[in-house]
Amino acid sequence: MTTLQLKNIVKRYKSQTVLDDLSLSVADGETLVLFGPSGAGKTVLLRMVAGVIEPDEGQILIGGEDMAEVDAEHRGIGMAFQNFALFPHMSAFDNIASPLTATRSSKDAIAAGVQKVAKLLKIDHVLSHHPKALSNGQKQRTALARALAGSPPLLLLDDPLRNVDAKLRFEMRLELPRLLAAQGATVVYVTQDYKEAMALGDRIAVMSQGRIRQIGTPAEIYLAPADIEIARLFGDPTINLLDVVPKEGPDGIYVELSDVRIALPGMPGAVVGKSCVIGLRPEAIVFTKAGAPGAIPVAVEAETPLNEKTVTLVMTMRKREVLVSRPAGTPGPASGPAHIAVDGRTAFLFDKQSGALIASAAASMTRNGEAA
Amino acid sequence: METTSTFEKIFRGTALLLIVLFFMFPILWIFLMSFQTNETILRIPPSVVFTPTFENYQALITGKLTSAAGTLDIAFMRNLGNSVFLSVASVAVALVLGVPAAYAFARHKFRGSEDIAFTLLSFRFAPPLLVLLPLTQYFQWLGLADTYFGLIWVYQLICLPLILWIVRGYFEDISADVEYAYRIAGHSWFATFRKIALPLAGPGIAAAGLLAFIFAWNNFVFALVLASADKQPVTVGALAFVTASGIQYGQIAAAIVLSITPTLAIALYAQRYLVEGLSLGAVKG
Amino acid sequence: MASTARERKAASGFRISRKALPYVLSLPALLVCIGILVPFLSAVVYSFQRYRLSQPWARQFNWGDNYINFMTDPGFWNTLKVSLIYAGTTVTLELILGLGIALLLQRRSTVNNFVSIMLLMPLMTAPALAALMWKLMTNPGFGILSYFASLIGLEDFRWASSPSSALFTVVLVDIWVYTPFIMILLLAGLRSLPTQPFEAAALDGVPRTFVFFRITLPMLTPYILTATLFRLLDSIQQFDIIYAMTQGGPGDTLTVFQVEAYLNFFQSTNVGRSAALMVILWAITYFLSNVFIKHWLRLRERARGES
Amino acid sequence: MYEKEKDLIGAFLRGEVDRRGMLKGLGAMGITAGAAGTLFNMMATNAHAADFDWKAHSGKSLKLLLNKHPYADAMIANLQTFKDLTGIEVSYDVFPEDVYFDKVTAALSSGSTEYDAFMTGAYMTWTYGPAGWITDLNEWIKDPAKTNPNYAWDDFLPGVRNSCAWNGTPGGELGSDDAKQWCIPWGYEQNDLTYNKTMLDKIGGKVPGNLDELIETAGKASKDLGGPYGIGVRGSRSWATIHPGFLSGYANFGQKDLNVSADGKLSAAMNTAESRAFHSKWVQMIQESGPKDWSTYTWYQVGTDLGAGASAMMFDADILGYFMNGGTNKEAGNLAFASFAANPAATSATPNIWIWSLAMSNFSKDKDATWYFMQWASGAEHAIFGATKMDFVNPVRQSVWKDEIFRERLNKSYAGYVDMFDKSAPGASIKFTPQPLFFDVTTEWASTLQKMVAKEVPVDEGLDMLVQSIDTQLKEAGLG
Repeated sequence: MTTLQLKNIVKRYKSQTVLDDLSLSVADGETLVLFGPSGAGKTVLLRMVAGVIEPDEGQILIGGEDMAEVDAEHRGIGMAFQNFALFPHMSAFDNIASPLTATRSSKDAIAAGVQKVAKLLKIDHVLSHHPKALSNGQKQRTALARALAGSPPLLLLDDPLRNVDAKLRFEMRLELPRLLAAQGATVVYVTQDYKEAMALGDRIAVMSQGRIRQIGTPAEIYLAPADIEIARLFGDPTINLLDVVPKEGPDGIYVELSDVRIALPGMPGAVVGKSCVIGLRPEAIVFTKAGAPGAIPVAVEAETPLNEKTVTLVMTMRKREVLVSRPAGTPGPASGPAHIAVDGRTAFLFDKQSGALIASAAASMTRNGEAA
Repeated sequence: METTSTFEKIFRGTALLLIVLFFMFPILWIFLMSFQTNETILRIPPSVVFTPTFENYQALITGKLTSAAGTLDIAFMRNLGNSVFLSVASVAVALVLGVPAAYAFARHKFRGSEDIAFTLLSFRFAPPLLVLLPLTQYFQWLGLADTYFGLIWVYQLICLPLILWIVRGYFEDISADVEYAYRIAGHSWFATFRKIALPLAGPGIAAAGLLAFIFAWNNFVFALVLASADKQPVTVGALAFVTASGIQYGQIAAAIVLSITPTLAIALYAQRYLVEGLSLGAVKG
Repeated sequence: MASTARERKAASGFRISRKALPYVLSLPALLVCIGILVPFLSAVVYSFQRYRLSQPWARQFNWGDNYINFMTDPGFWNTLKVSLIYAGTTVTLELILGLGIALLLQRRSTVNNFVSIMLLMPLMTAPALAALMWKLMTNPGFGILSYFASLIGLEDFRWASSPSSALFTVVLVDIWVYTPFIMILLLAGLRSLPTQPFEAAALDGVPRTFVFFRITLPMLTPYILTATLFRLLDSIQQFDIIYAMTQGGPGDTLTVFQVEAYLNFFQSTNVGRSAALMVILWAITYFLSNVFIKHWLRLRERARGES
Repeated sequence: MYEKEKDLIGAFLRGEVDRRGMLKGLGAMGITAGAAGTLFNMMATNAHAADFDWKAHSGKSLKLLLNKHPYADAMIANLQTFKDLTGIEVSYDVFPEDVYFDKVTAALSSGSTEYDAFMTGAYMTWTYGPAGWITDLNEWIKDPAKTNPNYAWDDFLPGVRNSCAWNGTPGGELGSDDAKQWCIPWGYEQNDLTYNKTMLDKIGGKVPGNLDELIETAGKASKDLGGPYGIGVRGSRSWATIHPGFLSGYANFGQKDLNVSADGKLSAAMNTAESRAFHSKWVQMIQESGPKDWSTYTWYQVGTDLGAGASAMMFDADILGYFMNGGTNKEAGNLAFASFAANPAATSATPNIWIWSLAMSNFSKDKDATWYFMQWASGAEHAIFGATKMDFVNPVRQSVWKDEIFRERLNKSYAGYVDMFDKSAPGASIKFTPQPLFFDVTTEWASTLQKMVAKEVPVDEGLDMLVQSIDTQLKEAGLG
């Protein structure tokens, strides 16, 4: 176990700035997820930590030590690549053994080490195969096993589940936290999948365009996304974003959707009269009966049943589209007119111009289980 | 998948036959010639009916050539040995020098790398005569004239650019991540180069080496100008049968056959590298 | 565990800095070649001199005179013309023939593999010796090819010895020796092409000529470029075959650059003119290779960008 | 044993008895030629040792650059004698003739100290001498301390010896008083007619006595023999095409390659009426009855064809005919030789000659020791050894030509050879004008001939172009 600190990292390729004054620190034993869209600079950052790309400016400290003059092989790192990067001319055994052979361990020790990690990843029966004889899942496990085999204090996992099928990804998402916990290593995990990020990260660093936009626990990020973009990235289906201008009433601050008032308790008074965007998670919206308090009339446009939930697209009177999500199997309208209700306590308000979060109505929300 | 009509089959077969005939006939004819005496070779019209003789090969191998002017000593086997030594050594040196350089150009886009690579390649295209003439003088001063060392150096002009250019393509086709993975696993760049890059580029290196060998083997003018008789390759040696007292056609033919044999043997042995090796990525874009 | 990094680093000892590594790797190759650069520069200097070995006292810089003299020298223009015609003809024919053969042998089978290796034999024959072989075969007396020619009614076909057929004859030998080179590169290229586009095209019933011109050829372009580059630049510098077969004759039918420069040096010992000829030849090859390689690198970059 | 004989040979070597006398004496004593040779060599060694300090350079070593040639073979066969005589170690490099002169040029132009002496032709010394690559040998020949008293410099055929001496002035006369001896003649070739007796008999032709008759007979042979062509001459794009039969015939009409003006300026001389006529006839001869691929013909093809019965005659080096008349050649024994004067008006032949010579490299590390080798190799003893035991024809020493054994050997198997020599030798010399652009002029000349024969250019026009081009080149080189 070790710590990782990045200080003011800058990386440019030709005229393009890939990493822009980026700082980050990962605590001993922590799993940090680097989350962001492709092109955000996650992979570059990871490779920089690994020591195969050099930063133009800034410092990388592992365990408090400056890595500027330390080559990749001396950084004590295990890394799994998105494309697996298995050695095609070596058997799975030799692939996994590579971190062990580097330390000149004895043959028996190597064999034992490989066996152990192979068992853990359930690939001990294919160790003699070459990569091209392995299934995609086996390749992925071999790549992971190779990263783990040397018991490195710092593990870098570059979207290791990206190139495997959904079933396997689901399995591994369940299995990985256990594995990583067993390793006890400090982990930096790169992913584009917010569910993976939330499932695995002690903290999540959200990256875009070479910067870290927000860093925090999964709950913090889900419940208080720093800006509209982050709010969009987290959550499936994506958050509903509607232009509003908050007003102040006798009961406090509210916004209107199709002339129906939605109270926003706990919002600062400064938002009143400002052009804002309200963010409403689809799962925070429910279908209700006409006449119920706060019922908003809508027309159901389409219904999409997903695995564990059903997503419905509805249209408000003012022709604004809203997504509503409900657990699969619960009743709801499939077409025609309907009514929805919004719990103002779950809403976010963003500044329309900057996109920054002004306030989240309830940071104390307890529904993150549903979001995952 | 592909539908082949009878007509096409016949067309392909005929075309292939004609091609094989065109490319193989001269070699076959020379092969037959090498088992004939001057007398049967010079018959008009030519004929394939003759009593084979091993005289020509015997003369070449023993180094005694009987001609109109008596017995001549010839050093053909020595020439053959020189060719083998010069070609093998030159290709070996070119591999030792060229493969790491090719690796550097493929993996590290460093300042001026493209320019250096192009400069190296452009040597392949410099007319050999241009450098050869002043070179004789410099070799004289440096004491490199008439040394195998000097010759092998000059042969780099043929081998090195070829190897650089082809092998570089191979290295570029190896995923960089595979190498990164090995380094991150704790191995030095050198171990990575040796255990990952080299084996993966192996077929390409073999193919490039084979091509370089062929070109080195076929060279004529370098050794002639720069070295004494005991270091001449077979390409010069074969001219020894054109003597003032007559042309020994049979021996020339036998010499040609013997001089093709080593490259052919290597090519047959390494054929899968040559065709398959080149196809992996050597020259592709 | 936390201090592993430091321990490992200490164990490594000598370390080449990462920035220096590529230079260190390419330096030996560069040094070897730079050794060759020195004589190259000397030759360029010679080309600006009045320099005949047989008149050492008259050696002096005449700057561009050697080059300026070429302008009015019909011999030079003939050399340029012959060299370009030779290179153009051989490369075009070898490319067409090589591509045709490669297409015939494209499918992997024992017969095809065997044939492709057999076809490499001419490439392994040193051009100097190949020329000798062809000289034997085209001898008007006992030459088998002359005999064949007479069988099909070409009683007096004079091969390399007549101005009307000399070019044909040396081109024929060049084709014989070097078509296998193009063939093997293109065969390698054909066999490494991805199969999907062809399968798709076949399923869609696309005509085969269309497939060839719109799929095969474009995908083969990098290979064709490399093969053409190597051949073209070798061909414009052809020496062995022409010198061995005709020494540039009959007349000045085949006085290509290298032959002319060789004779200028070794027979006339006119070093200045010889060097100037070579420098011009070098400039031509440098220009051609530059064009080709820029194109090649661009193709390669594009291929990379797409993948 | 053989005491008397030894005395006789000793007397010869000391100059007391002439060669003829010695051989007569030996014959009377019942000594066979072979035994005489052995004795002779034995005695030669002794005699030299007595009169001249052959061991002065003992322990030194020399290296030679040699062309693959019967002369070189003869020398190598006898080399042990030299080593025993002098204690000098000799090594050598032999290169095929195709590349030999290129190798010499490469070695000398780079100032290589590797070779001490090398084989060359007289034409080449016109480049090597002015270039400073070879040494004027007069210094040694004329120094009694360095040259053994029996060397007999005057024994060399005068025309041949003079042809190897030039004062270095472009156009300067060969063998003039101020000439430098650039090389020592070793063996030489006269260009005369060699013909296939059987074939000429078959067509009922007589041996041609001039160019017109040659053209006629060659034409007849081509037509009547059904296969073989009439006359073999060289045709490659090289000086070698000009110097044998072509120049010999050309000179017989009193024609020259270059004119030398009073102030020493050179200009081309091929556009005279006589020259035009000669060129026309020569071209016609090749077109009508020359080899089909004449323009690739070198020494080898011309000779091989005659030896293999593919041609009826050749106008080329006499020794080429000599080689073709022996060995495994199909026509061996059928060939005969005749002195050939192309000009009906000429009284005798004026063959141009090629002289294989020995030259000393200016970069030699030990010139005195090198001279020891050169005087031995060009000495009478080795000449006799080569001429009688090996194919060291044609010898350049008059004494050898007078040698009965040698003459007899020739007369027995080489019909007309000695006669041809006797008739041609007086007129035999180099007919070229010595000047440094020799190879430029002759290569272009050959190239022009090729164009004429291929009917690419008419003879008159071709000659005008040739003259103009050569004049330009001479001017450019500061000679015209």
